[in-house]
Amino acid sequence: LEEPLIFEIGHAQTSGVDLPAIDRSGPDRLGGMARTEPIGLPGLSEPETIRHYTRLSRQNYAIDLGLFPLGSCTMKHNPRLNEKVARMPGFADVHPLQPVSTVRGALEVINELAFWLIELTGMHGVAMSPKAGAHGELCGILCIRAALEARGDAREVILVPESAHGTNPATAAFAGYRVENIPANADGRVDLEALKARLGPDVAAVMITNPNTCGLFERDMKAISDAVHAAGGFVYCDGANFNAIVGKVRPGDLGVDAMHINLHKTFSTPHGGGGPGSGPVVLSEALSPYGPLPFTARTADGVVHLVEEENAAAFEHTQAFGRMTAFHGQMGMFTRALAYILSHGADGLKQVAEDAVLNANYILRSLDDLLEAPFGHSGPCMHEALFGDKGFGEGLSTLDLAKSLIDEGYHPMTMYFPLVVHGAMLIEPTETESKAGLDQFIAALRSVAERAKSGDARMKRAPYYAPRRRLDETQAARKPVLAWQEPDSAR
Amino acid sequence: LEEPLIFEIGHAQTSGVDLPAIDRSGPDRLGGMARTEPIGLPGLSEPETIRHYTRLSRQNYAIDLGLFPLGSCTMKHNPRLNEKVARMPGFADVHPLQPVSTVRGALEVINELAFWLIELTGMHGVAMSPKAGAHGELCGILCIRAALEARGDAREVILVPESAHGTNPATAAFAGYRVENIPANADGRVDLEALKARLGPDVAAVMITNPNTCGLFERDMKAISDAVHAAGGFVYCDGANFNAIVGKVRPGDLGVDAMHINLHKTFSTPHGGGGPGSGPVVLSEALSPYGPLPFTARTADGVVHLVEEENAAAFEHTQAFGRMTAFHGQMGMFTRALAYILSHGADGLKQVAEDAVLNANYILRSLDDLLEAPFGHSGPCMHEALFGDKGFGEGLSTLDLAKSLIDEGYHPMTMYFPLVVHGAMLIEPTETESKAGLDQFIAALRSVAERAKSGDARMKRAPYYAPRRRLDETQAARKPVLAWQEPDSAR
Amino acid sequence: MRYLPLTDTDREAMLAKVGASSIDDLFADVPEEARLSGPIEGLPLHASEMAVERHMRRLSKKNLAAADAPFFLGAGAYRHHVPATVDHIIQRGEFLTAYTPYQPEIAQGTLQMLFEFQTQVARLYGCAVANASMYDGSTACWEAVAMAARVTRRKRVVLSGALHPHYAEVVRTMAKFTDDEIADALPSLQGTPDNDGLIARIDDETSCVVVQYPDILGRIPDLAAIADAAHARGALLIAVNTEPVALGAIRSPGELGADIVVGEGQAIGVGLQFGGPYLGLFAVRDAKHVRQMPGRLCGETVDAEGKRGFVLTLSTREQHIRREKATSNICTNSGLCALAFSVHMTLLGEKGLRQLAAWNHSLACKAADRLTQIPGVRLLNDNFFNEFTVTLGTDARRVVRKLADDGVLAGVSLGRLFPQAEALKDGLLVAVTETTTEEDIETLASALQEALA
Amino acid sequence: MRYLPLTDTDREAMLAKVGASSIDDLFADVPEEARLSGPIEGLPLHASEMAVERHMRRLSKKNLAAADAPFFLGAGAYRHHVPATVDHIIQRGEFLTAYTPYQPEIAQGTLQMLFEFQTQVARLYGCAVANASMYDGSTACWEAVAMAARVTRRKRVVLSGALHPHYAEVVRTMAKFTDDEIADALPSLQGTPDNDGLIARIDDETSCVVVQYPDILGRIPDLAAIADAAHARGALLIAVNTEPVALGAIRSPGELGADIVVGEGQAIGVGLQFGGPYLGLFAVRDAKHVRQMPGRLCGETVDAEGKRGFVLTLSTREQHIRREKATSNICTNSGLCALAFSVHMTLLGEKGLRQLAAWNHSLACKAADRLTQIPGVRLLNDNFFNEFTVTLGTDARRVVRKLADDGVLAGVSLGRLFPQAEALKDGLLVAVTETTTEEDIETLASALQEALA
Repeated sequence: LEEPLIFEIGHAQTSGVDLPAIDRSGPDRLGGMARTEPIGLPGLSEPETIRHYTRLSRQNYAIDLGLFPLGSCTMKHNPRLNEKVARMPGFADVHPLQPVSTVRGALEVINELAFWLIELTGMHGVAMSPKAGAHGELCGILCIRAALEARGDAREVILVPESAHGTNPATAAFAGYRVENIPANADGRVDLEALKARLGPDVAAVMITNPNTCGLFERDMKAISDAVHAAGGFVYCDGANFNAIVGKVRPGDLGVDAMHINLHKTFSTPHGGGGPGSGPVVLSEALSPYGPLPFTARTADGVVHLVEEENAAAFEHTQAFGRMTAFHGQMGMFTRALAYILSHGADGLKQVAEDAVLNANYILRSLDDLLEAPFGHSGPCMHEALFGDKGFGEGLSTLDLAKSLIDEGYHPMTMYFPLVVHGAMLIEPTETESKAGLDQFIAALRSVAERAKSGDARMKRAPYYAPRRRLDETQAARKPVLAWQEPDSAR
Repeated sequence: LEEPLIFEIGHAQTSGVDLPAIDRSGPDRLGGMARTEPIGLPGLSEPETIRHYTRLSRQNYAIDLGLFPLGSCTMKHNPRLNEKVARMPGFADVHPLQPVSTVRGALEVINELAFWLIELTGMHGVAMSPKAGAHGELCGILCIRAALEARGDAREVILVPESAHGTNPATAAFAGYRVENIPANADGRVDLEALKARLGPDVAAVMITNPNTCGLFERDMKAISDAVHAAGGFVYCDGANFNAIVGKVRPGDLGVDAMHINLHKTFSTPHGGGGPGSGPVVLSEALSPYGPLPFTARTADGVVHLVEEENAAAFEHTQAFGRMTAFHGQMGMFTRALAYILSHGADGLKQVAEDAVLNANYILRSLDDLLEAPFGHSGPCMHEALFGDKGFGEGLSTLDLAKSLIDEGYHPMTMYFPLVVHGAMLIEPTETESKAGLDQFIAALRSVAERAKSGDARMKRAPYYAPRRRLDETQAARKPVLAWQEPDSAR
Repeated sequence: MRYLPLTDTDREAMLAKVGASSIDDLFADVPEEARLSGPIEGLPLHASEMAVERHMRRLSKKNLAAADAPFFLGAGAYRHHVPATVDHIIQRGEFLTAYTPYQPEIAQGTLQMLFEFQTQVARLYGCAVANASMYDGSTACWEAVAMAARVTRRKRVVLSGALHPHYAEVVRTMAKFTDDEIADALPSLQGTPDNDGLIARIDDETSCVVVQYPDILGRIPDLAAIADAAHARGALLIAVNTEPVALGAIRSPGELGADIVVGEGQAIGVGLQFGGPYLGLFAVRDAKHVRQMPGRLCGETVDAEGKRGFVLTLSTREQHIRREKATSNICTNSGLCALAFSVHMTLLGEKGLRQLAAWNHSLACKAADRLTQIPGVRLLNDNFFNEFTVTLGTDARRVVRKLADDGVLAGVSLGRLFPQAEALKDGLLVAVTETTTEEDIETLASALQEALA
Repeated sequence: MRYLPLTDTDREAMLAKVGASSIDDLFADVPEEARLSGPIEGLPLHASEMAVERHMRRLSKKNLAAADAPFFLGAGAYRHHVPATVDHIIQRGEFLTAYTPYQPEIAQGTLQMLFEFQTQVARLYGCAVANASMYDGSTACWEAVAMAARVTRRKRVVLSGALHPHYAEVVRTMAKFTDDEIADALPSLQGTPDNDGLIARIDDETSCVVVQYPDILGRIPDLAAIADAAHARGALLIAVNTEPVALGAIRSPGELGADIVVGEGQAIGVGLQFGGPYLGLFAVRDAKHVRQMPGRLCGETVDAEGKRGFVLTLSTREQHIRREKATSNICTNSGLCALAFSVHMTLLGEKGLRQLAAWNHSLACKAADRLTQIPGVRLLNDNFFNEFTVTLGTDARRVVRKLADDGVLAGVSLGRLFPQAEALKDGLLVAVTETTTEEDIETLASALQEALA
C-alpha cells in the first residue's frame, strides 16, 4: 500500500484535536488583520495521524534497524535513558527567559556539561550556544577573527586541507575569509612542509580535521600547531571525528585553539533524520575572551549564573564577538549529552574510542584484500576505514555498490568523500556494533564488492528491494516541485 | 535479514545494564540456598536489545499500521494520551499496599471509573478487580452462584446460545455448572420460545451476548430477561460487543443482572499482542451484595475508601463471595479507560456507537452482493458484519480468503466464528476507521472474494508477501517445541 | 472528536449506501423503550486532551509516588529500576496495538518474543516448559491448583501458612465453587518456616502442596524436603514465587523438585502500577504435563518454505476450541507485560540478574542490621533475600500509618496482610531493592526509632 | 558497559584479525606525549542508568516547570499544549535514529514528511516555497538577511526596532563579519508600531527591511504598507514571525507582500525546552528566489519504475557540493522538530489551528481586561494576538522577580529584553495561550496588584 500525502487524505474540516468552543464577547482586537482566506491546511483525526506517520516511518532505515556505516557521521546507538531525561519537566517545560532563580538546575546542566567538554578536550573555555556543527565552526572562526581584530591584525586567508568537510570552506567564506587548500602527502595526511611554506602574515587560521577524513590521525598535529602559532595564526580543529579519541587524547594538548563538538556524533544525541544538532565550541585561553554570549559561569559560592549582554562586564567578559542565536543553545541536546557522559564515565569514554577504532580496523583488514584501501599502508585507521573504487568492473561505480548494499539490508557508507580518493567509500561502524553484526556486514559488503569487481551489470539498477527504486534526482532539480499543489491547479 | 533468537546472539556475560560492584562484607544470608548452577539466560547490550525488538516488531501487523477487522475483538485506535496518563508517577509508581492515605487519588480513579461504568450500563454495582473479560465472566457467574446459594437454591445448569464465545461455556463449567445450548432462530437471534420452554428450577442463569455474535441486536432481550427472572434465574450478558450500544442503550434497562466490560475493547485500552485485558463486571441490585473484594466506596464526606476483607462489614458488604485476585485490579487499564471516557464524553460515546454501527453496515451493504450474508435479511447489523463462505470455488475456504487478504496488506477478519455460520467471516471495522480507509478495504476484500468465487487455486498457498508463508500448525502441535534448547542438546 | 475520522459528509454518503435515512434506522432492532432518550446523565461532553490530562494529573498528584519517599514495600509487588529501553519497546505501535497472534504470518514479532519469554521463564524457574503468561501471580496460583487436581484426580489442597494471603484467598474463593478442599493455616512468627508442620498435613488425598519461595515473611523454605514428602504421597508440589529477582541468587524451584512453578513476574520490567496489570508466570518441570497446562503456548514450527516460525499451539486445551471442556476459561495472556519482562530480562542477562540479586541481598542485609540496632526492633528471620520481617513490640500497622504521614513508606505490616491474626500484629515486612539508597535506610531507621520511642 | 556490545573475547579475536597485539597498537600514530596517561581527571567511572537518572532528576527539580506555576512568558517562545501523539511519533526509532535522507530509496519516510512540512509552512506563510527547516528563528532571520544581500546585491539592512532583540543581535553580530550595514533602533512604547519611521529609513541602498509580525511588543504592524515602500526602493521585505499560532488568526505575511518569511516554529509541537532545540522556518513568496535560498529542500520526483518519490534537491546550493561558494554553511536542518511541527499541524488542520488561535486571542483579551483593572497597570497596545505589553509604572524586572519568588511566572520584562533601554523598563510582556486558565489569570492579577500596592 502506498501512503498518500496528508493533502490527499486530510480535510480542512477534520481535526485531531478537540478544542472548546470560544465564548467570545465583543469583536476581535486584531486591528483589522483578521485572516479571511483559507490557509489550505488539511487535518487528520488522531487514528489517521498515527497511521500515516507510522507507515511513513517504516520506509526509513535507522540505527534502530541496523548498522549505519556513514563515515564522518558517527551514527551510533542513541540511549533511551537520554530521551527520558530530556523530557523531565524541569528541562522540557521551562522557558528560556524565566527568572534565573527558577532555572538554576537548567543552568547547572549547561555548566556541568561545559565543564566536562573542557576537561575532555583539555581546553580553556567553551561556547555552548551554537546550534550545530557548522554553526560551531562559524563560532570558532568568528572567535579567531575577533581575536585577530583585537590585536589589529587583519588577515585574509584560511587554509583548509583538500580532504576537509564542505562546511569548513563554506564557513570560512561566510566569515569573510578567502579559502586556500593545503595539499596532502601520499600517506593521506597534511603535508607539513607545504603547510609551513604557505604560512605567513596573511593566514588567519588553519582548519584541520583530526582524526582526518581519510580516517588517519594527523601525527604532526603538534608541529602544525606550533608552526601556525609561530606565524601568528590560529588552529581550528574540526571535531567531527572526536569519537576516535575521546577520553584518550585531548586536542588542547595538541595546540588546538578552537574545536566544535558535534554532540549528535560523539555524545550520541539522536540525528532525527537530519537534526537538530548541537555544536559547542571549545576554546583555548587565547580565544576564550572572544566567545559569544550567553554562557554560564559558576562562582565560588557554587551558584551558576547566566552571563548575558547586560552582566558580561561583571564576569569580565567584555570582548565577546556577539551572539550566535536567540536564547541559550540546544538545551535538549545538553541534557542528553550530559547523561551520556555520566553514563560512560572516564573508563567508558576511553572504551568508546578504543572500540570505535577497533571496529574500524577490523573492517579495514577484513576488506582490504578485496577493496582498494588507498591509505591502508599508512598505519592503523582510526574510527573509520576508507576504500576506493579501483578494480570495479566496466561502468560500475561506488554509487552502484552502495545501492546494491541497500538490497543486502544495509544503509550505504559515505560515498565520494573525501574528494582526494576516487570513488571514495568511507565506513564508520562506531563502537556500538557487535562483532557478530560486523561479520554479517562484512560478508554482505564482500559479496557486493565481488559483484562490482566482476562487473555485474544488474548492480546499475539497484536497489531492487527497497521501498523505492532509484530516484530521478535530475528531474527533481531541473523541474523542482517543492510543495504540494491541488491536482487541478498543478503544472 | 532473519532475526535470530536472543539465545543465539546473547551471552551470559553480556549485559545491557550497569550495576555497581557489591561491597559485600561477610557471607550471604540465603540459608544455604545460594544458586550455584548457571541459569542459561543470555544478555544483550542496549543497542543490540533495541535492534532485536525493533526488528521483531516490524514483523507484526497492528492497528497503528492498518485496519484490524477482527469481529468481536473491537480493535480500535488506542489514544496516545491514555498511554501518557497511565505513566504518571502517581499511578504507575505506587504500591498496592501503600497506606490508604497515600493513594487517595488512585482510589478516586477507580471510583470515578466505576461510577461511569455503572452509569453507562444502568446497573447497580460493579466489581472492578477482574483481570480480563473471561475473568469478569467468571466473577459474574460466581456472583450468581453466591446469590443462589444465599437463598439456598442449588441450580445446576447454565444456558448458552450456540453462537456464544467459547469463554461462556468454559466459564460456566469452571464455576461448576453444566452447560446446555440454546438454539437460534432463522434470524440469527435467540429462539425465545425454545428458551422459555427450557427454563425451570434447575436453570441458574442464561448467558447472552447482546449485540450477539452474529452482529445482531437481541430484540427480545427484555422478554428473555423477564422470563429468566420469572423462572428464578439470572441473566448474564457477555459485554464483548458493548461498543455497538455504548451511550445509546443501557443493559440494566434490559434486565441484565451481570455483564463484564472489556476495557480493552469498548474503552480502547491497548491489546498489547494478547493482553493485559481488564474485565470489570457491572451487577444488578440483586447481585451487588455478592460482589468480590476489594472495591472502592465513596462516603458522604467525599472520601473514597478501599473496602477489603477487614472493613467489609463497616461498609455493609458481608456477603462477598471472596476475592478474584491479589490487590485491586488492572489500575493501568483503569486510568486509560477513564481518560477515554472523559475524552469522549456523553456525546462522543454515543457517536462511537453510531459510527461503529454505521461503518459495519457500510461494509455489509458494500459486500452482500458478492459474499453470502446469512443474516443480511435480519435487519441492520450492529457493529460487525457477518458473512459465510457460500459460493466459494472448489477447495477454497474462508481460511484461504483470509490468508489472501494478508497479501492485500490487511489483517484478516475473525474466521469460523460464530459456529452457527459455515465458514463464518465476522468483520468489525470499529468507529475509528475513515470512509476512505473502509473503501480501500472493501475494494481489497471484493477482489479476494471474487478470486475465491472464481476458484483461484493460488489462494490455497497464500500469503505470499508476508514475513512468513503459511505456518505448519500441525507439526507445532504434534511435536511441541515450546522452549529454545542449545542445538547440541536439542531433540 | 479527535478519535473519530468520519465527517458528516461521509456519514451521509454511507447512510445512503446502506439505504438508511438516519442513523436511528440502524438501531431499529433496539426496542424504543430500551433506547436512551438523551445523553448519559451527568457525564460531561467530550473534552480536550489538555483538559483530560489536567484532570488525571490532579488525581495522580494526590498519591505519594514511591520515587518521592523512602520506600520499603514488598509483599508480592517489588519496586525495581526499569531501564528506559523497556518502555520504549513496549510503546512501539506494532507491539502495543497488535492483537493476539492468531495470524502467525503477520505476528512473528509477538510470537518470537513469546517463545523467547517462555524459554526465559522456564530457565529461571528450572522447568521444562513455561506458558505465554497469565493474569498475575495469584490467579496463576489458582490455575496451578486446578491443574494439580486434573493431573492427580484428587481434591485436597494443602496451602502453606506462609503463602501470600491474597493468593490463599483467591484459592479459597475458587475452591468454594470447585469443591476442592483447602487445608490452610496462618504463618507463625518463627525465624524458619514450619516445613515439618506442612509436611505433616500432606495425606494420600492431597492433590498438591502450595509453598511460597521465598515465603510471605521473607524466609526461604526447604523446597526439596517438601517435594520429597509430597511426591511420596503422590501429590504435586506447587512453588509460588513473587520476587523473580530472588531467583538470581537462590536455587530454582524446579531444581528443588517443584512440579509446577508459578509466580508474579511484575518485579522485572513491569513496575508497581498500584497492583495491575501484572504478569502471571506458569511453568511445569516435566514436559509431560504440558497438555494439562492452562493458558497460551507458543511453539516453534516451519512455514511452507521451510523457514523457522512460531505459532500459538496446543490450543485444543483452550476455551475457544474446547469450550466447556477447556483446561481454563482464560482467553488473554498478559502479553505486553510479558514483553516488558522479556526485554528487561534480555538487558539483564544472566550476569546482570545475578549482580542485581546480589545487590538487593547486600542492601537488605545492611538494612536488617541497621534496623535491629533500634531498641525494640527484632529481626525475625536470619535468612532472607531482599525482604525480611521485624517485630516492633507494638502494632506495626499503627507505626506504618504514622510514618506515612511523615513521608516514609516503611513497609507492609502483617496486620494489613493478616487482619484476622492478632498474633502477627507486631510484625513489619521490610523490602529493600536496588532503588533503596543507604540514605533511605537511615531515614527509615530514624523515623522508626522516633515512632517507637 | 551497557552501550558497548564487544566482549573481551571479541576484542581479542578482532585484534588478532587486524594484526595488533593490543589496542594501543592501533593508536600508534598518536604521539606518545599526546596520549592521556590515565582517565580524564575528575570524571567518575561509568554509572548505572538509575544513578544517572537520579542525578538528572535532582537537577530537573531545581527548576520551576511551567506546568507548576501560573505562566505568562512569551517573547519568542510560547507554551502550547502538545498532543501526546506528537511525542509518540518522534520517538519512533525509524524517525529518531535516522540520518539525513541522503539515500532516498530508504528514507522516504523522512522525505515525504519534509515535503509535507514544506507545504504546510509555505501555506501558513502565504509563500510559494519553504525549506526543510533551519536551526531556529533567529538564525533563519540572519540567513534571510544574507539571502537578501545576494538577491539585491546591496548591503544595507533596515531592522525594525520592534524585532526580537536576540534576533537583532544575531544579525548585528553576523553583519560585523560580512560588512553588511545595519540600521536599527529601539522600540518606542507606543500603542501602534512606528511604520512611518521604519519606512523613512529605507533608501536605495537598502537590501531588506526586517519586520516582526506580530512584533516583540505584541503589536501587529501593517506589513502591506511596508512591503510597498520596500519594493518601491528595490528592497526586499523580510517578515519574521515568532508565534505561528498567530497565523491562524491574522493574514499571512506572504499575502501582505513579504518577500522572505522566516520564523520560529517552536510553538507548534516542539515545546519550550529552555530555548532549544527549536525550529527555524524559512519561505520565499516567489519561487524564482528558490536557488538563492539557504538550507535543505525536499522535492518530488519519480523512481525508476515511475512511482512518486521524494529526494533532497537543489543541493548545488549547499556546502557539501559547493564548498566555499555555498549559499550557507548550514549542514543540518532541525529534522525532528520539523516532524513534531508537522505532526502537530496535521492533527490541528485548518479547523484546529483557527480554533486554537481564536481561543488564544480570546483568553488574551480577557487577561488584558483583567490586568488593566489593577491600579497602575496600563495596556500599551489595543491590538494584539496572544501577547501584549502593559506598563507597570515601576521597574517590571523587579516585579517579575518578586512574583517568581511567589511561584508566579508573570511574563517577560522589557528590561530583561532591552537592558540598555531605560525608557522601556516599566514594560511587561504578557503572553496567554490555551494552557493558561482563568484561574491563572486571576492569580497573576492578584499577585501583581499586591506587588504594585
